[in-house]
Amino acid sequence: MSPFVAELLIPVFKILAIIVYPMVMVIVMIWLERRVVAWIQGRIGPNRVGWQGILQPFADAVKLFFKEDIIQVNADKFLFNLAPVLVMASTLLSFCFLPLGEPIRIGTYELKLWVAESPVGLLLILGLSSISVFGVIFGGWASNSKYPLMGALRSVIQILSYEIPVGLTVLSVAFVSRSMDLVEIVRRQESSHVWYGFLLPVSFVVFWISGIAETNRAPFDLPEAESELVAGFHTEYSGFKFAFFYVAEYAHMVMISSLLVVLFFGGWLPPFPNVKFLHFLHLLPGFIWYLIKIMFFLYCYVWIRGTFPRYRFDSLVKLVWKWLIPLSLVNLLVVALLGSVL
Amino acid sequence: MKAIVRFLKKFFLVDLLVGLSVTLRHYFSRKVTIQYPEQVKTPGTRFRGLLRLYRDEQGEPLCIACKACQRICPTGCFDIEGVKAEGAKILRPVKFDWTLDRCTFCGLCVEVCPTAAIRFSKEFRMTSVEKAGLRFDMPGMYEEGAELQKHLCGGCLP
Amino acid sequence: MTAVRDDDRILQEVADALRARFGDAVLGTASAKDGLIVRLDPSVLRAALLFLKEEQGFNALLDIIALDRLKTAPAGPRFEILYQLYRFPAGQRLRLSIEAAEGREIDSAQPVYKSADWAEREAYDMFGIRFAGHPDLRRIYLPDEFEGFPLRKDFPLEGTKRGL
Amino acid sequence: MAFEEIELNMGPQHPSTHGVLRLKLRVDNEVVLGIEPVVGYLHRGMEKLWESQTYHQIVPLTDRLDYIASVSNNLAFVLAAEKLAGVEVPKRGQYIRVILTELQRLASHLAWVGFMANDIGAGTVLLYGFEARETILDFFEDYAGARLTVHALRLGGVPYDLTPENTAHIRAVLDGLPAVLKDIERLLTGNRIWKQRTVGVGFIKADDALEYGLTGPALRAAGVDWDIRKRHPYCSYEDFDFSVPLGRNSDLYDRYLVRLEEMRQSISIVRQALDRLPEGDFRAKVPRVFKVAPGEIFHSIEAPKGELGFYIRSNGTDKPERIKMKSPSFINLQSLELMCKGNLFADVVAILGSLDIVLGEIDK
Repeated sequence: MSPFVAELLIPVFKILAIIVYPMVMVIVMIWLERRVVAWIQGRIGPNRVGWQGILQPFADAVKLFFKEDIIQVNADKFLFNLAPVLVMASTLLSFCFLPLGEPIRIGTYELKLWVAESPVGLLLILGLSSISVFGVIFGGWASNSKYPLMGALRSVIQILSYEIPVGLTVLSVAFVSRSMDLVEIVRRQESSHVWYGFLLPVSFVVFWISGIAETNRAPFDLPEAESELVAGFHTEYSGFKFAFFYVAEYAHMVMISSLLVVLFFGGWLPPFPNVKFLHFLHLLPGFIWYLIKIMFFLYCYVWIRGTFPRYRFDSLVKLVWKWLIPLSLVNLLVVALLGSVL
Repeated sequence: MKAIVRFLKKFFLVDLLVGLSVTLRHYFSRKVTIQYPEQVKTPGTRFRGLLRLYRDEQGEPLCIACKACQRICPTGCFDIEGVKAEGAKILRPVKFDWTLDRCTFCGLCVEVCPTAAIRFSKEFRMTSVEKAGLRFDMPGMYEEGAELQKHLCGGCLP
Repeated sequence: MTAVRDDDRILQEVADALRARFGDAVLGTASAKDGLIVRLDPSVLRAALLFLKEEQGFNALLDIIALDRLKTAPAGPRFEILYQLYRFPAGQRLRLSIEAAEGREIDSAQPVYKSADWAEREAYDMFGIRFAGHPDLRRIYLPDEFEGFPLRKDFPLEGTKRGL
Repeated sequence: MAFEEIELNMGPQHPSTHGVLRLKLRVDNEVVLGIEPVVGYLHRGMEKLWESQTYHQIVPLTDRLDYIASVSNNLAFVLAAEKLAGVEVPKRGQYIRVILTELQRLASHLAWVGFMANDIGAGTVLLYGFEARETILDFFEDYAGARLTVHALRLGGVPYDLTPENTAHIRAVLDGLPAVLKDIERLLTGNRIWKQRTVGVGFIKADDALEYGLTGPALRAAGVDWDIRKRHPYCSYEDFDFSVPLGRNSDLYDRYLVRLEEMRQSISIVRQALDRLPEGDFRAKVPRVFKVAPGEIFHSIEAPKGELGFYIRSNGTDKPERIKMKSPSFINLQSLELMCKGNLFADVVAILGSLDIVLGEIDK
């Protein structure tokens, strides 16, 4: 393969793919959410546009695209416009570090299914995910309206609380795998014969709960609680900017699910990758396994949303500081002790 | 002991799992949505749909223009005039106007009608694209089915 | 049905107590189909309510009902105001009735029963009866700039000329 | 940190004000300092309108007050008018009325559980409640011809007899309800989030509740045994064996439990009425021109939302001189500020939901 193709075209192609891939997942997720919640509630859900309503998200997108873009007179225009971009960009950027599958060999060239390789990919993702909060805060502040402001304030409280258990649980994974590189973490799970989800169940549960909270999803959807704050921080947004927030939220969910899979469920690995007689599972490409696992967690997102009431923010903060943080601290301590003993 | 059980139940999220099991069961259960234009729910036996005037078996109008319905109507949506033709024994309506947009479908007119001339049909599609579709005159009160839909909608339905 | 007969007797006792306390200010009693009505002079209204609440145990005011008697009794005071009281847990109901000429201010029941707040605002909104001592006597249903009092009998049924 | 006190306008277009209610809130960040409800957006001048209608014509108009429980409105008015005119309703008619109003109470409470849960964020319960309510409305459609504004009662009784098909239909509906209630219980009663949101929230002392004229399940949740069906029985309620559930803590959770238990009691009342349905007429003869001798009456019933009363003054014609409606939602809403003060903004929505207000009834 010519160096031109390898050095230039493939990265460009990868960059395109990393934009298209989350978008496709978002579309599937939007459709999945509406259908699954409907089924849980005894309804059918959108089923008219395309096969089983799969094109409904496109129809919504087209509608939003042609809607009037309203900017309030008293809004801070710069921040108001910046906020959706910030949220979208930071979410998309974090997809760069997610490995989608095992490197594919084409002749001598090794096609890696991730855009950027970094020894601290995990940290970068966490950092980017914190940046998207700024988008929420800017959006709520710049709207110059009371409900968005309250939504933004809630968002700050929520993120301040949930970043800590996320960090602590991720740390426990890093302890066990002795790496911050996502690809390396997956490889370690292969070589250590066990997915970290089973090795570190507490870390997994705490990370999962915190992940739901970080994506502002039910039951932690306080910043946009529709029965209280109308639409929370994006109340004043319309048209395409609203679509940006909307899509970014779903992309963020896909990202957190991917992270869950990579950290705790062996990324692209099939179940029991080292057991001989289950080797036929390798017939399915790693990417498909990866997708299956992601879809499971995305389904759980919807399932949880369809079941639970919403937390109030004081009890949410209480949950973090009284339960999750002590739990993850003890967990980290135990992991560190066992890790140094064994 | 009880406290321990309660703590363990709380720690292992038993209450939340119970809820999740309920929604999971409903996920696989029968759906109640009626997909409207294709499926239509059969109206109940005494369904109060659009008011219609009826004729007897010989095709003679049943209405005798007694105006009982006009008097009982809480919203005053009838305007009836009766004329006794020469030699005839009973009044016959020459004008029977009904304003659909004022009607509350309370059913008092149907109950007081001595000849059961005015009755509820099972027609529930009463949208109209123009105000004229909501005004019925005497011939309009006898329309049924497709003819009636054409009156209401001006033929917008296929 | 014995309970109902008991109620009549107990309410009669209450009426007697009222009469003993307020003398001539109790203009009379009448029995309606649902219980006893005590007609009072408006000047003792608040004292009577307080007496009934504190000493006779009528701890809830269910509703305040205003009437315009323009057509039925054009000679007398124009308005009649009824106070529907309830005694819990015994369950007797008593109705106080006062008459108010147009423009006369009635003592507010709000300091005695909190539930009178909105009921009096409604009476003011619909009839223009003013209650002295009410903390916040504004229109409750209609917009503040509305002219006239719609439930008065001389208010046209189909709206004013300027339209609604 | 010092916060600025801000005034927050909630409604009349807001997802959880249950219609066109406007709340003027004074909040300190999320803590509520004061609430002023502003009503009247749905005011249709019903009381003025009634003065120009005959008694027969008023009955269907009462449907439009509390449109979640229209049969209860019919019953309150019809009973007041009948008592004033001295009309005796046959026993069978009374039993059918009990069946219809208790079914309506079930429908109203099912809708309430759904709305309340939806306000707290559990949208699924709303759909489960509505699914069950739908079966009751199907019966109303079959029996009276409409689902929401039913107009199921007439002066003197009920318009139609209950046929064997009708009773079978009701029994089928009743058989389906316990499973729904169980599902709702499994989703909410033990759920820790639901408990965190409801236990200890919206407290009101029993004395204050009486002082503010609170009635209905919210009052009973405060431990006050005030049920008109027991104390002033109407429609032969004394024939039925049922208990009045009471709460102890006077919070949202108790109001929820009280309403769930009331639904169970209603199911039992309807079953008893069906079992003992007497033979005979279902409607007394009432003249078409229903003239009522001059007099006055205040009659109230236990509606799903609280004590619903009608004061009627007649003047000897077939039209009333004045009708005043004591609507439970209107009086109950007054106590909102007392319950909300010092709570969080998110609780306002829940407390408002727990009062079960209907704007059609508040604004008349």
